[in-house]
Amino acid sequence: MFQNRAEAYALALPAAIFAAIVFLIPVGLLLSEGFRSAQGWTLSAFVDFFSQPLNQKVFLRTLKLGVMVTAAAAVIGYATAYAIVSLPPGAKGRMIGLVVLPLMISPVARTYAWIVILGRTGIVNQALMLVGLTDEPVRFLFTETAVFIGLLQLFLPLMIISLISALENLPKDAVPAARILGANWFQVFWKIILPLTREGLIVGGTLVFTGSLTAYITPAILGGSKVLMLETLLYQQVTVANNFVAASVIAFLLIVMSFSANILLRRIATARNRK
Amino acid sequence: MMQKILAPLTLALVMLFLIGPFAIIVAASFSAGDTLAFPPQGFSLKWIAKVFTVESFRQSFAMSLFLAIGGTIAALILGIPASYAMARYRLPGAETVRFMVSLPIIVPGIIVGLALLRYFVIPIGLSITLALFLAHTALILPYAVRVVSASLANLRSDMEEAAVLLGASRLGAFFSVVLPNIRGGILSAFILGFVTSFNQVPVSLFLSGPGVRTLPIDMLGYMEIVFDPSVAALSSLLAFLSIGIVFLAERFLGFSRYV
Amino acid sequence: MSDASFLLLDGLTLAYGKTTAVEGLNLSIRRGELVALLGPSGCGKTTTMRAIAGLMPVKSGRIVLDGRDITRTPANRREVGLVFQSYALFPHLTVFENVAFGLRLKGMSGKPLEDKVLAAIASVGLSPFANRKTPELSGGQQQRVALARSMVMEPKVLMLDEPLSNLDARLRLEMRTELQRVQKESGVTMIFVTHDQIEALALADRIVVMRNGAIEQIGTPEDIYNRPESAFVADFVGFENIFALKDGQLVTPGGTVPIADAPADTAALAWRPRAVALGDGPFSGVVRSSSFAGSAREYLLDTPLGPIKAEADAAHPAHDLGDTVSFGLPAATAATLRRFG
Amino acid sequence: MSDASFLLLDGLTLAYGKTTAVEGLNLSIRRGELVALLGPSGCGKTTTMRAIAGLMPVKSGRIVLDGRDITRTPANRREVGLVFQSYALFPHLTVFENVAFGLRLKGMSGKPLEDKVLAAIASVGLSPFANRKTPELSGGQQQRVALARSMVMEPKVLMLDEPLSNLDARLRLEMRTELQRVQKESGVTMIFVTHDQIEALALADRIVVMRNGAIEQIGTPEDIYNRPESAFVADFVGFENIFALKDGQLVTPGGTVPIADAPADTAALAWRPRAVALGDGPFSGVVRSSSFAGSAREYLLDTPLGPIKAEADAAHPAHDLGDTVSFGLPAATAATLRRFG
Amino acid sequence: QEKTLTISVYAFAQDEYKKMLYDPFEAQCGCKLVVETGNSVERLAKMEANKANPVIDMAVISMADALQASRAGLIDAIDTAKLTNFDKLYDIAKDPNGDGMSVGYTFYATSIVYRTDKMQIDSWADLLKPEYVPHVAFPNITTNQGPPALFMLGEALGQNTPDLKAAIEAVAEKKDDIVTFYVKSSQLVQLMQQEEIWAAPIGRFSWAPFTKLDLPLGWATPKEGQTGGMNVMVLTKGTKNADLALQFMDYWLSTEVQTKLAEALVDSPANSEVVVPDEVADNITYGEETASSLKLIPSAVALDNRDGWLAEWNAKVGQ
Ligand SMILES: Nc1ncnc2c1ncn2[C@@H]1O[C@H](COP(=O)(O)OP(=O)(O)OP(=O)(O)O)[C@@H](O)[C@H]1O
Ligand SMILES: Nc1ncnc2c1ncn2[C@@H]1O[C@H](COP(=O)(O)OP(=O)(O)OP(=O)(O)O)[C@@H](O)[C@H]1O
Ligand SMILES: [Mg+2]
Ligand SMILES: [Mg+2]
Repeated sequence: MFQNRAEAYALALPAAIFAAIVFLIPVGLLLSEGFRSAQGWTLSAFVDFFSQPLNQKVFLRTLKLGVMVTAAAAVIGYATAYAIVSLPPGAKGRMIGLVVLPLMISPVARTYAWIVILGRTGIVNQALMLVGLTDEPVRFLFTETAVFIGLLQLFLPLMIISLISALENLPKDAVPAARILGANWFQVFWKIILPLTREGLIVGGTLVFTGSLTAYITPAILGGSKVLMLETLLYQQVTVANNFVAASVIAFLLIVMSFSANILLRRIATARNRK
Repeated sequence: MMQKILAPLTLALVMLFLIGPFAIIVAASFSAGDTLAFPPQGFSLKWIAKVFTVESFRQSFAMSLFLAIGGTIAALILGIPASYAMARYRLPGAETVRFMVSLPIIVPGIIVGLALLRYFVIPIGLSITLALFLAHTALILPYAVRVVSASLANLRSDMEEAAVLLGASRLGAFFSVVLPNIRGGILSAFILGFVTSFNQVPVSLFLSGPGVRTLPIDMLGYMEIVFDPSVAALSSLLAFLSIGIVFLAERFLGFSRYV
Repeated sequence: MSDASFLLLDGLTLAYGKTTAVEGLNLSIRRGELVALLGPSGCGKTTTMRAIAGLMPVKSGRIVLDGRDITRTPANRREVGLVFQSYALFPHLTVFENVAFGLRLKGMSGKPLEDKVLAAIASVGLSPFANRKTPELSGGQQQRVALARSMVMEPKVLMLDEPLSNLDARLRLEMRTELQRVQKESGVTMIFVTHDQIEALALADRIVVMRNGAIEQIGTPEDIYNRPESAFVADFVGFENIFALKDGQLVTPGGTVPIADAPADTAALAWRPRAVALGDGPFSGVVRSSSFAGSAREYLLDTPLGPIKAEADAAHPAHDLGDTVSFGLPAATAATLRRFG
Repeated sequence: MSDASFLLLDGLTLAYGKTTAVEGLNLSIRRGELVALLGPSGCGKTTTMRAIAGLMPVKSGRIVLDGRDITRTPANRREVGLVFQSYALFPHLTVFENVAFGLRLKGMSGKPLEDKVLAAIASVGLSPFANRKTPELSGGQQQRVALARSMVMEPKVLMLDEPLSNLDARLRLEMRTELQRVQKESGVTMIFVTHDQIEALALADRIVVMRNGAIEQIGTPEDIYNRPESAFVADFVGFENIFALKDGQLVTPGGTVPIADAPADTAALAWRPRAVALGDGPFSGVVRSSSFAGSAREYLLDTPLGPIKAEADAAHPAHDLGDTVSFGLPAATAATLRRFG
Repeated sequence: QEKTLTISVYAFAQDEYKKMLYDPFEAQCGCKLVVETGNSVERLAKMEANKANPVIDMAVISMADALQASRAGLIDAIDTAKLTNFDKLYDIAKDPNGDGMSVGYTFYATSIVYRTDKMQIDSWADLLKPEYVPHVAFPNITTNQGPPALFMLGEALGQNTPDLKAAIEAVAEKKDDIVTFYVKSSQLVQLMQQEEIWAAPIGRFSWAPFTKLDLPLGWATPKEGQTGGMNVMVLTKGTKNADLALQFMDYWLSTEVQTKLAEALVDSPANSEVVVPDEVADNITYGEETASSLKLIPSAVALDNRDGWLAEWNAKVGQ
């Protein structure tokens, strides 16, 4: 630990100032537009926004999809991360590589692939009909289901990776210790693994939730105008309606949602440490 | 016993889900048909070839490459000293700094793009290219700080002290001892930043102008006009490029330790 | 079921993938016995214990506990306790909850549970800490929680993997006494691993010396300390000067050396530093280093027989570096080894 | 400049923010001396060394080295060497480059540099490894690189912070000998930190026992081992049985006990386990635990005076747990302490 | 120092434009063309945003957007005297909004592309038949095809008011069945190919790619007629390159360029001197007669009702 304060600030401040100027100021100004009117500060833009049923619906849908994607990513993420962590080192490295791989591929292309996969003549429908689960092709495209699947595929890797690092930091031998004390696998998960990896779940959860709220491509392409989400609505408000006040209201909502998720989850995480 | 069957099965299904779309894209790149379809209709290299003939792809590829490389370098120039300060100094307000530089992860990209357009580009006349550059730098900054911080944390600070005791100045110790030892972390940050910037859509959505747009936006635009497999071909090419780079980085630097 | 082979390992072979860690191990432990597994790092001590606990699949051989073959019984139904070297406490739970963990899984609750848990906590002297989270305890306290957590389950065998290696010297001594007391009071059959010979000597009824996944020697502490059978064991318990014996002659780096009264039927002779007769004997050496070790002074001598470690009482006048000293290697004070290697 | 106070710490006070770590420390070290800093964890050993090296600002007091006040001299101009507990080698450089690092900064290069570096490497016996990267070396080898890297700078004082604590027992002994040799050969003034009393006794010319950021006692190893001045030091060097003395009577948990030939001017008496006269004396106790310790057997006795640790030669017949044994505490075998506490 | 002309155009068929229009023009004028693309609403929003400091010199947008731009003061009057090809234009293209601020360069019919093996389209209202509607993609109100399609639907329902209320209502009733409300017509080709949809109202300029699909597709001629639209050229207010822009417009309107673009099935010609072979004529919107038969929504109506349509649409269909 060095103690020279001036040196420390000289090193740290450029980054902070850069973030403030490029980020904080313009974003702050944008958000403030939602609260301004000719008469001064007001909440009327928010009242107007929520008075439209479409907007209410889009808001709730965004929230719902965010929560669902996060929950699904958590469940699948645990199973996958646990399986990966128990692999021998070489195979583990390769698996992590495969998990990270989708992050390297343009989300534009990834999303278009789903159009092919989820179509009426796509693989999923062919499989479903082959197995006999349905006679008629199921319509996936331009439904919330499609957006859900697209978002899940987009963000699952982030959850898996956070859970892998959490599981790797699981105190050595805690799981075998619980086994020896008589716990079956289900009990081991609930009583040992889950509480001890909560931080990883929270980090992953925040990333997935925030990501789902703010993704643009996936809802735009897989949902289209039938499954508007806040992000696509914002884009529409700006480009079609030229309505910057509504845009800043949506921006504000998005930021508040991601911040609250972040803070809420962090609260839960630290509550455990404080106790 | 249960693990013996269940774990591989889970892994196989999840990997199928994660990698499957990529396979479709790759397959479509080599298709002879005129639309994205699976299974692909015949085999040809025509779409791969076509990618190289579309002029706007070349332009926007150059733009994206510039943003990704330039933005990442700028973010590292800002981020490395900041990480170092937070790791090695007793810095009052370190949490605030950390929060500030990590903001870009929490704030939706589309808002950043819009805000820059509205308050910098329009009133001040900042060029779109510069605005994109600033936005991408800000976006990469959190990753740069996170990865570099992690590698600094793994590096014992007494090495710098040892260098000083052997006669080095503080700055000398940083360059001769710290920098060479966080090279792996810096390269990982570079790759992570590069990939993030290169695939970034929302930030760039509003920040485009005549002749100035990033590759993903251009691909999006292209797809909106012509729905042929050339975008798939382009994505495959780019993906293989990234995978190649990451593979080498992992091979030689243990990249995944920092992600 | 005879108490004499309460726990029986019969031709146990254990492997990690293709690496065999333990091969054909036979061991029989009496009820109530305190056995130490002693051996260098990587010799298979932990692996053996993990197999007994059911955490490691058995490749071939059998594990029989109290007359029941448990070779394939899952870990959570073996009635075996294991205190990990890392303690493996559950950091999100209090001391009480750690100790109560296994009992709750057995369906115990309410007052009986509480009584039993508190009694266990009291028996390791941690009553004031019952409601602390375990990471807030010192190393020694954590170790006692781990002990109580295992003991409260009343296992048939309690195993401890290097229970003392994380502790500092003072605490180590204290915990040694504690362990011994708990074992005597409860009469539980106990196996503990250590690589510290002093610890094994101090604690165990019987010591099992392992080497490369097999047993090298089994015996009482006195056996092991005074009558090692091989150079490996001798080296391990502090015989610093070991020479092969051939036709009544010591085989040394400087050639063979005749020795008086060489016993027959012996592959090698070994002397502890204090068994070297310093200042009196047919050999001589130059003092290369000397160090004060409290009650004694240790010397490293350069001799025609190679380096020799000798010890003299601190009360004697000290030899200086470079002095030439004479010494003897009396056969009477040597340990006689059956194997050299 | 008198060689007698080659390095002088004068009223040194050191603090981390508001926590004072070392207060008013006075110490004078002769040229060429090998001094050990001994003391429990957190007593300020590392802090003191860091201050001497210039890595820690001095709050008050002075540091004088070879007649020059270096209290405010920056670390890179102090001519002081420090071998870190972690060695702090530069992992991206070879052994050669590590050792050459400081010399290059001094502007040395070419043949003279090479000769000097290779000589330093040879002196620690690492010539074959000169071109290896340091992470590819074993712990002991790394330590020797760190030593060579500091030594090659020909520092006026070389300090070593727990140089041996990362090594295993065998290597530790080897490195001890090595350190001693290097110091004798080069004649460098050396300060090393340890919390292992055996190590301090074995190596040092003089031992400084620290406690809570201050010096408790300074003396030769024999002084410290045989003539501790306080109960704190006595306890630290292995006196297990320590009692305050008041009016010729021992103050014990069981009340005061008269003792024959109690010396005057003494605050307390202390007996090592082997100084307790077992089987012969006015007191008696019950054997609570007994352990075999190789050459001896250690007993913990429950007595009216509280628990007593005693030792008997292993040749004697052993006492069983629960036996009642008589023992004496002869004043002649006790260390006489000036302070109790 | 080369002169630079910055133009803003629709994003489709850029390869053809480059070959037939941009490159020859650059060669001719010795200047550099910078092309920005996007849909017309997007580009209009940007022109609005950059009002004080124009980036674009000329743009091609829809008729209604041209009127909006003119009302917003974003564009300048076009000095048609400087356009040597002006007189060759069909009359409807000469000054579509009657304000002298724009010149049409192409127009198109809007009708329905459909699977002839799966359905039969005689009326716009057939789209909403229960057996057809789950296979229909309908243009979103925000696209250029949206309002005309609704307009014709209203006509078919016999309730055609400028506010499009009845048509929106009818669509809203079926909104869950309709596959999607498309924004980009390019996507329709993919959806058609995947049999995701059987029918969709589109502009004639999007027709060509469908003909390449291996599917029985037809261009409907509903009894209510076809609707359509016209795209126009405008000159950004305050541009410093007005002369160059006019030169470019004139070149674009020339018989030579218009013919080439028509033959490549890119744009239907607005230049009356263009003559094309029959197989080309079949695939574009060709001829004075066709042009004047299209039922276009007048720009002023479109503009005055646009906010109302959007609000109505969002309230009924959007949610
Ligand atoms: N997870 C593993 N995978 C592969 N080999 C292993 C694994 N764990 C241990 N081994 C190998 O098995 C052998 C025995 O290891 P084990 O841990 O039982 O030794 P040990 O006697 O407990 O050593 P230590 O004193 O170091 O704890 C060693 O050669 C070791 O390398
Ligand atoms: N970075 C720090 N910040 C605050 N207090 C510190 C710091 N480092 C040490 N201390 C405190 O200063 C005191 C002396 O610490 P120091 O490291 O000198 O002890 P030590 O004798 O070297 O102990 P050890 O044997 O554990 O290494 C301790 O009370 C410690 O808690
Ligand atoms: Mg082990
Ligand atoms: Mg220290």
